[in-house]
Amino acid sequence: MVVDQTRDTMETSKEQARKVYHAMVRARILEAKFSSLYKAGQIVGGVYLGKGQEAVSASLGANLEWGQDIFAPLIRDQAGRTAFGEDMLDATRTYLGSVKGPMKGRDGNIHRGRPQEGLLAMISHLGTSVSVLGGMLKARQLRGTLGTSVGATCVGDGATSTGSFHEGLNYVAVEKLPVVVVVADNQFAYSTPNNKQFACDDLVDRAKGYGVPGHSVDGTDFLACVETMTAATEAARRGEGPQMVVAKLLRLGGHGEHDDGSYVPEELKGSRYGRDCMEVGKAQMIEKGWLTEEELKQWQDDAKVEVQTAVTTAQKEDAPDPYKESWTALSRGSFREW
Amino acid sequence: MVVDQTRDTMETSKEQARKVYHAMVRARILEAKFSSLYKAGQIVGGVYLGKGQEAVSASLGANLEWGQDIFAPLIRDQAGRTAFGEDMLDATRTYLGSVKGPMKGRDGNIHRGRPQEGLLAMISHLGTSVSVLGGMLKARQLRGTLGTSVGATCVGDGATSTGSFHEGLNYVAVEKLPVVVVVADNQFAYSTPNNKQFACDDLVDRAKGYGVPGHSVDGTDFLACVETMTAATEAARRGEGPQMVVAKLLRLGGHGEHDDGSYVPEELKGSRYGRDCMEVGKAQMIEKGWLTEEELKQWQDDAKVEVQTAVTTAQKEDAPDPYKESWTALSRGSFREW
Amino acid sequence: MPVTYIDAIRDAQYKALEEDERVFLYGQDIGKFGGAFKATKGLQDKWPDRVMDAPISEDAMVGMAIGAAIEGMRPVVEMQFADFSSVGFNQIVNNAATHFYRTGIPVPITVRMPSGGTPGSGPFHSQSIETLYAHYPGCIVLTPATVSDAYHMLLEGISMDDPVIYCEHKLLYRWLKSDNYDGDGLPIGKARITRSGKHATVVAYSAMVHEAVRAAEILKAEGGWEIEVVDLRSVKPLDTDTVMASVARTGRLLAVGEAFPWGGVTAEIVSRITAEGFHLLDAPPMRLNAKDSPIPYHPKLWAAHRPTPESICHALKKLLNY
Amino acid sequence: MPVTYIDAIRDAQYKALEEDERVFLYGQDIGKFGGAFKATKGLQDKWPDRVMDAPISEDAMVGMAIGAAIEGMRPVVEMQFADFSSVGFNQIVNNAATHFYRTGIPVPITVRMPSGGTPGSGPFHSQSIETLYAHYPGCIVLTPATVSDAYHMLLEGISMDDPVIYCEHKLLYRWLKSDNYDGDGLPIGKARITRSGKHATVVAYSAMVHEAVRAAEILKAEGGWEIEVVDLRSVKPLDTDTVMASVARTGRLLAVGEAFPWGGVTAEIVSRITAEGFHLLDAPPMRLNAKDSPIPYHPKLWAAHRPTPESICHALKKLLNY
Ligand SMILES: Cc1ncc(C[n+]2csc(CCOP(=O)(O)OP(=O)(O)O)c2C)c(N)n1
Ligand SMILES: Cc1ncc(C[n+]2csc(CCOP(=O)(O)OP(=O)(O)O)c2C)c(N)n1
Ligand SMILES: [Mg+2]
Ligand SMILES: [Mg+2]
Repeated sequence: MVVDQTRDTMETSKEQARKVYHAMVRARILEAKFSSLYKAGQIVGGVYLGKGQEAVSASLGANLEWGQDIFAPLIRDQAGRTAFGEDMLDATRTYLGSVKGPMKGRDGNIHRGRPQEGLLAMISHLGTSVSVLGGMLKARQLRGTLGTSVGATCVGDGATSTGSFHEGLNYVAVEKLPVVVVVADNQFAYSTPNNKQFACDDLVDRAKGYGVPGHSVDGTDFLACVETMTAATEAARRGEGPQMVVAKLLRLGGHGEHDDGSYVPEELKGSRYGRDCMEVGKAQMIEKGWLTEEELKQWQDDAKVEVQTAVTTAQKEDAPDPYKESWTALSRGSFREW
Repeated sequence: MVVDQTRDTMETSKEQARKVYHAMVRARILEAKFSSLYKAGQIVGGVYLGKGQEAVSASLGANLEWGQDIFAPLIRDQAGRTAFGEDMLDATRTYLGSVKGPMKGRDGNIHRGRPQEGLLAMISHLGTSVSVLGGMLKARQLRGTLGTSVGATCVGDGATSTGSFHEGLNYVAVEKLPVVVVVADNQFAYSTPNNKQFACDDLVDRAKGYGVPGHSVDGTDFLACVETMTAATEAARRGEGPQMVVAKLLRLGGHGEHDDGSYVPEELKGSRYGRDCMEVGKAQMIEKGWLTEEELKQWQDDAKVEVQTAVTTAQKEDAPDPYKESWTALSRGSFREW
Repeated sequence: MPVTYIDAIRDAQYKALEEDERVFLYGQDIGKFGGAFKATKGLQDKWPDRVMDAPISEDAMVGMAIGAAIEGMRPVVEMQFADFSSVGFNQIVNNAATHFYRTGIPVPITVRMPSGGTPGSGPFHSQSIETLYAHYPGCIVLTPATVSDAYHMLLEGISMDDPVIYCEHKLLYRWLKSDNYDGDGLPIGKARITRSGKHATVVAYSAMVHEAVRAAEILKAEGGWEIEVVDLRSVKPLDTDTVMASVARTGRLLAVGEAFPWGGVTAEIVSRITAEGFHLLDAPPMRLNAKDSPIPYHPKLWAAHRPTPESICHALKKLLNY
Repeated sequence: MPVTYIDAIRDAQYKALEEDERVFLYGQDIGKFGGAFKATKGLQDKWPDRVMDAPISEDAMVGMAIGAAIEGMRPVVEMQFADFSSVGFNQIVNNAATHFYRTGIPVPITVRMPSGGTPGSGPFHSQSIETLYAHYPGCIVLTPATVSDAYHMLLEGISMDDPVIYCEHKLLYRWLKSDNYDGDGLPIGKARITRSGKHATVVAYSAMVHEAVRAAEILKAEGGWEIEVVDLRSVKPLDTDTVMASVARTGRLLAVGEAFPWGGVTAEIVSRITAEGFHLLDAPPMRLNAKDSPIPYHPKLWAAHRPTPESICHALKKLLNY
């Protein structure tokens, strides 16, 4: 019996790990495409990548069920979105400004979402999603439809300095809502290193002050991420209240594709946190026998096709037409005044 | 030699305790007067008392030197202001709306200050003083005039939920400025009990998350307050960076004099934190032989005279005259447009 | 039993809670305590789960309401004072107010703003900041001046799909009384002719409607002038048509507001009327606002900071004599 | 070597740091990195202590600056984008802007606001929110449109005792060039006649000055119309006299701004000119602003959201044909 249980757990872990890694592969390839489109001048505005942060993001997203749970991604969560179930076309259409995208060209890049399907559309102001997520869950609680749904959000080290983040986290803690708050501590906020951002040894030291459990994980360690995010999400789902996860890692690139990130010291890049979680994950998966080189190749090839199809589709689509635009912020069109 | 040092320390403690207690006596009597003036309709707007919080406030204020240190008081800091050196006339004139007060009738009650002498004039928005205090100290650091000056501020349990408080505390921590942040945890923010305000066991649990030392004290225990505030202020003065002190106690009254505070449960009032720090302090002082009943009586009598003089003076003074008012928010009068 | 303006606010919330289970109330001290102004008195007793106390976190309060609204609820958030909404400002103008345009999903939140000055309240408990929320696209901004409007517009606002900023004037809370909440059925978006006249039009909103009426009475008594007073009721949308029709009758316009003088409601009115009704004007349209300084604490200063019947009369005389 | 608008901002900060040791700079990523727009490039190398990186805490950034200013310093705070100042809004309007009135102690802070739209920047990196800071009493609000003004007005602003909101337009950063910073010596508070004309006056500020000039050129070419363009330079104080004198010459007024349409700069101008210069007007004064929706991401939508030379021409033709 004991043996069986272990096997089951192993099977679950394997399936989960494969799900996460698959999303990582797809996200990495999609983002690489965005980067080259940007460099070719085909994406206007900024492109912000999650390169190096896929393990953290995807292992969170893979724990969430589309249509049931809620995800409030931030800048570097392509992998988490993919794992959660966001259609690649949504991302591609948004970046390319197709009128068919979920934002219809009105908002761009990482600001997309499908809020009624559980994917929040972030505003730029950092830290603001935590309370919104809390309100969504609170609504379900009030209506008795919360069930075992959970909400999750990611922020960076820099976003923890915002008053909004503090108020939001305090709120969900007071209400003991089923929330996972992941801090992807990539050592920098744009160019600003942690020592100019906060003074505690480790951001996980903040958890106790909010009265929530804190989990630490090496964000480059693929399997550790899968395990920690699953544990945190399950704890939230079990009704243990908000969970704070702090993952340490590095951005493997600039803040956005306009930035070369040259301010990141070489020794940090050469450190443990400079590892590429894709590489680490690959080695771990292959060592465990949970993935073969051939399968991986297949995933990659499939993802390339998928990405290319999305791009081709979006590129053929119309841009928004200013003459057909509603030009009102209100849902009640009759109140439009200009 | 050892004996001598102990005697010196004892002497210092005694002097410090007397200074603190004296300020408490004066503040209590002054505030009682404000309360009766308010009830007699002679003070317009709100009256907010520090009754029950004098030990916390005065033991902080007594560690600060007027003209050298900076104090950013909040709602319940009459005792701290008095201990720091604020003239009773400033308080009285402000409450009574005399044009001769430091705010000239333009702002009222607890919003008064003399910023260039180191006493900040708070705005109502909670939490906003911490960063301002930080900026004042930073300015001195930049100019090389910081020396051993420190800054101190008080906030309530409720104010810790503001984003502004979080950003401010994080800022002073990052810059390792000599600041003492006192949280007077009086279990309520207006009518809102702590369990609706935060979810950690004790607000001092937040200190570590900011990377600052946390001190706990029973805010009704007079001598403990004197000791803790002195230790915290001295640590800040020695360059050990911000210190967070959490004092637990109860407000011995309503939120303001318009409020009877009837929502505070009787069992809490009967608990340790419901003690009156004035009573506790008196017993402690007398037991130690640091104060006699006669001296106390004298302090009280003197304070009554002092308060009465201040009130009589302020009452005779003019109210601000709208016809003489500048009606511009700018120091550059030539930019006045209306 | 007469009802007051604050009764209207409470009773409208009562009715909204009773009739629509998507409605809930959220704010500091609004539960057992009933709110700083008692606008939610007794409501938590009846709906323990749907009347919730908030931490002192205006940003999170609005954020929470946005989230709940996205999920289909109709949150009513009480700011303890409008002045403190400056801390929830970002979530209102950048999150709630942009959400429908960005995503197609409306955010039906109502934010109650205890606004306006009272003697002794000082710079941070007296502000009228409707301009902030009207300037940004995406909010509906209500400024009821009567007991009946306070009641019906709050209910109507809660029923709307867009974010609603409900500016309630603290000076009217207990002073303004009515026999009942019966109104004239005007919907949001329509202004009201509060007093008809023919020599000049005063456009006002919120508490200033009453000061304008007082001024009109003084001028009537003094010189037989007949001043028309238009109550805007909402400053966004702003009912230009009703104002225009009034100006067409009177040829003279004075816009009065309690807010700061630069920009804002009165400037918006004057700009609209001159753009479309230039030919109707027999005299330059005028504005009267509060002074361009913080709102002073001292009652004597305060009384001179905002428009008064006297200063409105003064402005009107200039207008009439043009 | 020509200098750009962003050079002017950097060089003015250089000069301020060099000449006044009370000046320091504070903002996110402004140190070694030189700022998101490189407005502080190289400055930390020269003044390691006086060019400081901030945490992502706009409220605390402004609070810190207020404190330092009270102590006699002259902080210059960089918002990474004007849009994020919504989070520092409370400290600006309620703390910095009220402090002198309340205490008699001035707060000489300068807050730099990278403002205005650029293609693809979207709703939260494009805003022009001068109205917020001009509506509240207590701030001076600068909106330079030229390289020389960007330079001199920043320096002059830093030297002023009152809080200064310095709105710099991102679209002009690298596009707008000049041979040098030589200016015409106009002080803050004075508007400039950028282009003289006699048929109509366009009042604009910041980037819209250039769009207005383009429109004027088109109309000149098309029909020989001579359009006068007034550059306000600061929207508070607002130089009514210069605008009035222009309207006295042309009889026609169009106020153009890139901000949202409700209230704001253009409404303030129209209201002032009609109040005092009604008799000068041969046609109803008009406004042209951005649309009443969030600023869209897509360049095609964005270009139609704000006034353009074409839409200015369109409005001017209506005005000229009245
Ligand atoms: C309130 C606010 N201030 C400033 C910004 C500008 N900004 C965008 S991303 C960023 C850095 C974010 O750093 P971090 O939170 O660590 O996330 P990372 O980029 O490292 O993933 C900044 C300063 C913002 N978006 N919101
Ligand atoms: C940002 C903000 N929101 C709301 C208020 C209104 N308000 C004034 S005092 C107070 C309660 C403060 O509680 P706490 O911080 O615990 O201090 P205490 O009154 O208990 O000393 C509230 C909600 C405010 N001043 N500022
Ligand atoms: Mg980071
Ligand atoms: Mg308290």
